Amino acid sequence: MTTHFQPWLIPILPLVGGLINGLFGKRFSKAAVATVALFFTAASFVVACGHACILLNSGADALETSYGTWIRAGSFSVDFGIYLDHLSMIMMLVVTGVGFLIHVYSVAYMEHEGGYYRFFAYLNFFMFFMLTLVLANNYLLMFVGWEGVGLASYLLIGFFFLKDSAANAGKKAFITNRVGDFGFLIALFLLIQHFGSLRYATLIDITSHFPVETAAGFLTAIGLLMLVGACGKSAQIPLYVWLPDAMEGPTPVSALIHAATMVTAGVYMVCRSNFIFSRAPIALLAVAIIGTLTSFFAATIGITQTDIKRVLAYSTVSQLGYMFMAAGVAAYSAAVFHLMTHAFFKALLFLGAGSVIHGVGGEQDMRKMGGLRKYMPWTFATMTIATLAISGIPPFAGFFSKDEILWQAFSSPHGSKAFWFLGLVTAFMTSFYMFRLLFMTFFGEYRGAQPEAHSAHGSHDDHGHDSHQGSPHESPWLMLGPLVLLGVLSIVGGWVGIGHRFEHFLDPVILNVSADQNALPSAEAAATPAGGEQEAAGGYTDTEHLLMYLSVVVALAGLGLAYLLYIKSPELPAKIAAGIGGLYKLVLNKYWIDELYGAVIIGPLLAISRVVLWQSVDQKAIDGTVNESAVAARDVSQVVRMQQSGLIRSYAGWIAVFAAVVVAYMVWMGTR
Amino acid sequence: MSALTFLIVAVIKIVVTLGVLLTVVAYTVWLERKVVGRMQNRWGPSRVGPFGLLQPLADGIKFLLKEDLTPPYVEKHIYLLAPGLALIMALTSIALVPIGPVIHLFGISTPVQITGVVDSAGHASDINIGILVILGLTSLGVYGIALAGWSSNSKYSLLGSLRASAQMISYEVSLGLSLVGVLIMSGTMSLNGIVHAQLGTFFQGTGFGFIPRWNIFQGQFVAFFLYMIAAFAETNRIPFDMPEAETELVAGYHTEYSAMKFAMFFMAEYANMVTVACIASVMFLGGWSGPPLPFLPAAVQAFLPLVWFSSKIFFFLFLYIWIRGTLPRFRYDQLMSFGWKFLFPLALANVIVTAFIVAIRA
Amino acid sequence: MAQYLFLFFAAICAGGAVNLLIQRKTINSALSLIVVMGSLALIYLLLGAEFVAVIQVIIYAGAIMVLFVFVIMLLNAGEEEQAKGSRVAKIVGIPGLFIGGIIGIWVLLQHAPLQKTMIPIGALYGPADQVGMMLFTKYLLAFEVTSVLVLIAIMGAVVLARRSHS
Amino acid sequence: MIPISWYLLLSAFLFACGVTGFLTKRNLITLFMSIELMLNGVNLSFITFATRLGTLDGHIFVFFVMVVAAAEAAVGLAIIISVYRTRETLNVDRVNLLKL
Repeated sequence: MTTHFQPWLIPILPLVGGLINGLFGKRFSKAAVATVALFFTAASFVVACGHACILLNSGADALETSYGTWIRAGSFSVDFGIYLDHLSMIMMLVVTGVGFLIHVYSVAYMEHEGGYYRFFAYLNFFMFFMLTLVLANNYLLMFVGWEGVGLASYLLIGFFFLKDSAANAGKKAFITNRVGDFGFLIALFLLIQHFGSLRYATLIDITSHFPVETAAGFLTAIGLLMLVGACGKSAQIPLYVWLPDAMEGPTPVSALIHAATMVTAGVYMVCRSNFIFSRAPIALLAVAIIGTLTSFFAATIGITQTDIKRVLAYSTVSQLGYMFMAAGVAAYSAAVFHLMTHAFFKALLFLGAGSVIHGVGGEQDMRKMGGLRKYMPWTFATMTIATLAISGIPPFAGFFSKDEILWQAFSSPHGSKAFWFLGLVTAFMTSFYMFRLLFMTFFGEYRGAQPEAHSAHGSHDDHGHDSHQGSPHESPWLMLGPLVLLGVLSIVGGWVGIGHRFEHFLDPVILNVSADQNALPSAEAAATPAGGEQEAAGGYTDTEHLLMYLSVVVALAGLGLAYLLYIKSPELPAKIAAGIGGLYKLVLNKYWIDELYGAVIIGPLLAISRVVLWQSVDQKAIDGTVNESAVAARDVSQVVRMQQSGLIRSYAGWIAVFAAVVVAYMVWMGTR
Repeated sequence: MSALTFLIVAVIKIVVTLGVLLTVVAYTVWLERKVVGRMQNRWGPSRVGPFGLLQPLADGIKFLLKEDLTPPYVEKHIYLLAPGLALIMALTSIALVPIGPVIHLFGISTPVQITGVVDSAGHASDINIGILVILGLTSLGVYGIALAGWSSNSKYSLLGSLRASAQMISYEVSLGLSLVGVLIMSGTMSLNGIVHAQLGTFFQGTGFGFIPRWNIFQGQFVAFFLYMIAAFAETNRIPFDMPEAETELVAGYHTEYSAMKFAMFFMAEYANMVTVACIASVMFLGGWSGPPLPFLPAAVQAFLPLVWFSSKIFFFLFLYIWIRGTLPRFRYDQLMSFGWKFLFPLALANVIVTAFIVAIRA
Repeated sequence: MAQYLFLFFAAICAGGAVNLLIQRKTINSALSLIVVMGSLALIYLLLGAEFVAVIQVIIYAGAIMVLFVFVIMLLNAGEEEQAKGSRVAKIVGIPGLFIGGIIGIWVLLQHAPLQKTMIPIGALYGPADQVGMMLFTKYLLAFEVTSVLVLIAIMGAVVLARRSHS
Repeated sequence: MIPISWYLLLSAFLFACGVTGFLTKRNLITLFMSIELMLNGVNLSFITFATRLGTLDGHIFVFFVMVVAAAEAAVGLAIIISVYRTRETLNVDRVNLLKL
C-alpha cells in the first residue's frame, strides 16, 4: 500500500463536514454551511476517484486495510477495516458522485427552508454511513453503516418534523427497517456461530470449501435472513411500504437516499454476499422471486398514482425489484450495472421532479400540472432523457442494464422464462407510467392553481417560495447544473455495458467463488462462453438480439399507450378507470396493503402493549411493587422515627450504651 | 558530673541567662526609643542618666509603683493569668537557644545553653527537637494575648486579641515552613546541631575563605526573609501590630491592663523579639559561629562566639527598630491575604525547592 | 522518681479532665482541656515519644485549642444554661459509668502481663527522623490521603464560615 | 519504671471523661472539646502500646489522629459558627429541628 492509499479518508471527510455543520452550523451563514458541506463531499468524491484509480492500476482483486481492532472476544475479533474491490468501488463512486451533485442541487433547493445547517449535517452524516456500509471489510462494520443510513434517512424523512405526516413517515421507515435489520442481525449471528468471523475475505475462503446446498441448510438460512434484511432496506415485498411514505422528506433526500444510494444497500449486500448465495440456491431463488414480484407489483401501483413523487417512489421500488431479480438469477454484475444506471436516471428524475415542484410552488399532484414544457425547458429536456433511460429505450443507459437483466433472467442457469416474462411486462408498465408522468407534467396546458388561489402551496413539500407566486418558472442554474450532468450520465452511463464488458468488470468479485467448482457458476461465468464464441457479432447471440428488440418494442409500446391516453384523448383514462372500477380502486389504494398491515400487525401489537404490558404489567405489577414497598417503608418508619428526637446527646447516649455493652462482652470473653 | 553539680550548673545558667535576657529586654526598649527618636529628629530619652541610660530602670520602678487596678466585669482569674502566661512563654524559649560553644570553668565543661549538656565525648548536645519545642512555646504564647483580650471584657481588647490570635495562627504556618528548609539542609532539629552544621567556611584556601557556611549563604535567604516577615507578625511588631493598633483600638489587647501586668506584656513582646532574633541567627546566621579571625590572640578567640552571637542579636533588634521607624501599618485584610496568599505559597515553594536540591546533592 | 513524675502529671491531667466537666463557662473548659493536653504531652515525654509530645503541644494546644478559644471569643459563648438533665441519663448513665469504670480498672489491674510489663524512662522510642521515615514509606498512602482530607476540610471550613452574601 | 496499666488507666479515665462530657454538657463547643478529650485518651493508649511493643506505628496513628482532629476542629467550628448565626444559640437541645 502506498502512502496515497488512505481509503479511510473517503468516509471520514463527510463525517467531518457533518460534525462541523452539526455542531457549529447554527452560527454559520447559509453560504458557509453550504460551502462546508460541498467542500467535504467534493473532497470525498475526489479521494474516491483517486482510490478507484489506485485499485484499477494495482490490478489486485481487492485492497484491504485494517485500522486496528474494534471488538475482540476470545477468538472472534472485528476490525475497523476497509475492503476496496470493484463492487465497493462502483458503489463508492456512485455514492460520492451522485451525492455530491445532489448536495449542489440542495444548496438552491433548500434555500428557503429552516434548519438549513441541520439538513446538510444530516446529508453529510448519511454520506459517511453509506460509505462505511460500502467500504466496510466485515459485516459488522457494514451493519454499523446499515443502521447509520437508516438513522439518517429517518432524520431526513422527518426533516419537516412539525408536519405529522412527515414525522410518522419517518417512524414508519425506521420501524419497518427494524424488521429487516432483525433478520440481518440473526444472519450475522449465524455467520459468527458457523464461521467465527465476519470478515469478507475470511468468510470467502472458509465458504469456498462448502458444497452447494441442494437442500435447505444453514447457508440457506443465512441467505434468507440476509434477504429479509435486504427487503427492509431496499423496500422489497413485504417491507416496501415505507418507501412511498418516505417521499415526505425533501426531494433531494428522496433522490439521494430513497432512489440512488441507500435503498440499493440491499442489492449491494446481496451481491457482496454472493459467496453465500451462490451456495444456497433456495435463497437465491427466493431473492429472484421476491425481486420479480416486487417489480411487477410496484409497477402496477405506479400506473395509478397521481402524486409525482409517489409515482417515482413506486418506480424505484419496481426498479429495485429488477435488481433483486438480477441478483436472484446470480447475475450480480447485471444487478450492480442496473444499480449504477438507475442511480443516475432515478436521481435525475427525482431532481427533475423537485425542480418541477419548485417551479410550480410546492405542488406535487400531476393533475394540477401540465404544459410545463414551455416554462421550464431544461427540466423538461433532462426529465425526458431520464424517462427514456428508465423506459429502456436505446441508446439510453437504462436500456443496456435492463436488457442485460432480462437476458440474464432468460438465459441464466438460475433464471426462468417466468422471470423474463414478468420482467418484460414490468418494463412495459414502467415505460407507460413514466411517459404518463412526463406527459401529464409537461404537455397539455397548465392546470395548476392560479396566483390568487395558491391553496396547495407548501402543503406537501414545505416550500416557501413566497418570493415568486403565480406562474411556473424555471429553476436556478444551481439546480439545473446537476440535472444536466446527470442527464449526460444517464445517456452515456449505459454504454460501458455494451458487449458484456461490464459483466466481466465484476468478475474479480464474483469469480472468486465461481472459480471453485463446488459453487454454482454465476450467470456471467455461464454466459461468458456463450458470448465468447460470438464475439464477432458484437458479443451478442441471436436470441439475445431477439430479446433486445422485444424489450425495445415493449418500451415503445408503453410510450405509445401513454401518448394515446394522455395526449391524444385525455378523457380516456377516466373512462377506463370507471370501466374496471374495482380493480382500479384496488390498485389506486395500493392493494390496501398499509391498511392490511395496520389491521393484522400494528393494531394487535398496540392492543397488546396497551392492555397487557402497560395496564397490567407496568401499572399493576411494577408500579404496584414500588408503591407497596414505599408504603411498607413508611409504615415501618412511622414506628422507628420515634427514636429520632433530634437531640444529639440522646443519640450519643445510645451509641455509648451499646459500645459499653460490646466492651463488656469483650472483657467478659477475654477474662474467661 | 554528679546530679548536684548538674543542678547547680543548670540553676546558674538559668539565672545568668534570664538576667541577661531581661537586661537586654530593658535596654532594647531604651534603644528603640533612642533610635526611633533619632530617626524622627528627636533626642529620645536623655534626661535620666547619661544618654538616658537609666531610663529603663526608671520605667521599671514606675511600673512597680503605679496603682495596679483591675477593672470591674473582667474574668478575674483569666485576667490575672494572661500576662503571666505571655511572659512565661516568651522567656522560656530562650532556654533552648545555644548561645555559645562548650566552655570550661572550674573543671566543669558545659555549653552556654540552658538545655545543653556535654556528652561523654565532650561534645555539646541538647534536645534533639529543640526547634519544635520553641515553635510549640511560641504557639502557646498566643494564649496570653487571646485570653487577655477576652477576659478584660472590653471591645477594644476583644478585637485586638481576635486579630492577634488570627494573625498569629496564620503566620505560625509560614514561620514553621520557612524553617523547614534549614532543617532539611542541616538534617537535624537540635539547635546545637544546626549551629554545628554551619561551622566552617566556603572556598577553603581561596581568597574568599572567610565566608562562613551559614544557611543564609547556602540558598536559604528566601527562607530567611520569609522567617523575618513571619516573625515580625508573630511578635505583633510594626508593620503587623494590628492587635495593638493604637490608632484604631486604644491599645489593643492590653488596653485594660496597667502597671506591672502591662509591663509583663511589654516585656513579653520584647523578649519575643529577642527570641526571634536568637532563632534567626541560629537558623540562618550560624548562631555563635562566625568567620575565623586567626590573627586575634587566644584570649580574645575564646570570647569570639559570644561576640558574634550578641552582635547578630543586636543587628536583628536594630532591624526591628529600624523597620518600626520606617514602615506604616498594614490593613487587616491586607495582612491576612499577604500571609496566606504570598508568604505561605512562597514558603511551600522554598521547602520543595530545598528538598529537591538536597535530594539531588545526595 | 519517674513514678512521682507520672503521678504528678497524671493527676494534673485527670484534674483538668474533671474540671472540663464541672466548669460551666466554656472558656474555662477550654483552658482545662489545654492543661490536659499539656500534661499529656509531658506524659508522652515520659513514654519517650518526644516527637509526638511536641506535636501534641504544637497541633493540639497550639492550633486546635487556639481555634476553640478563638471561636469562644468570637461567639462570646459565656454561661451554659443549666437544663435539668434527662432522667434516662441519670438512671442509666451514672451507674453505667461507675460499673464500666470499675470493670475497666478491675480488668487492667487484674491483667497480670499489664502489671508486669514496666516501661523504662529516658529511652527514646520515637525519634522524629524514624517517625518521618515511616510516615513517608510505610504509611505514604495514608499520609497523602490525610493531606487531601485536610485540604477538603480547609475548603469546607471556608465555605461554611463565610457569611452567605446572596 | 511504670507499669503499663497506669497509662492505660489514665487513658481510660480521659476517655470516660470525654464520654461523660459529651453526654452531659449542653454547649456545642464543650461537646466538641469532650470529643477532643476522648481522642486524647485514645492517643495515650496508642503511644503506650507503641512504646511497650517497641514499634512506631502507634506514633503514626497518633499523628493521623491529630491531623484528623485538626481538620475536624476546623470544619466543626465552622459549622458551630454557622449554627450560631442561624439559631442564635449553642445549646444542642435547642438545635433539634432535624427530627420526625
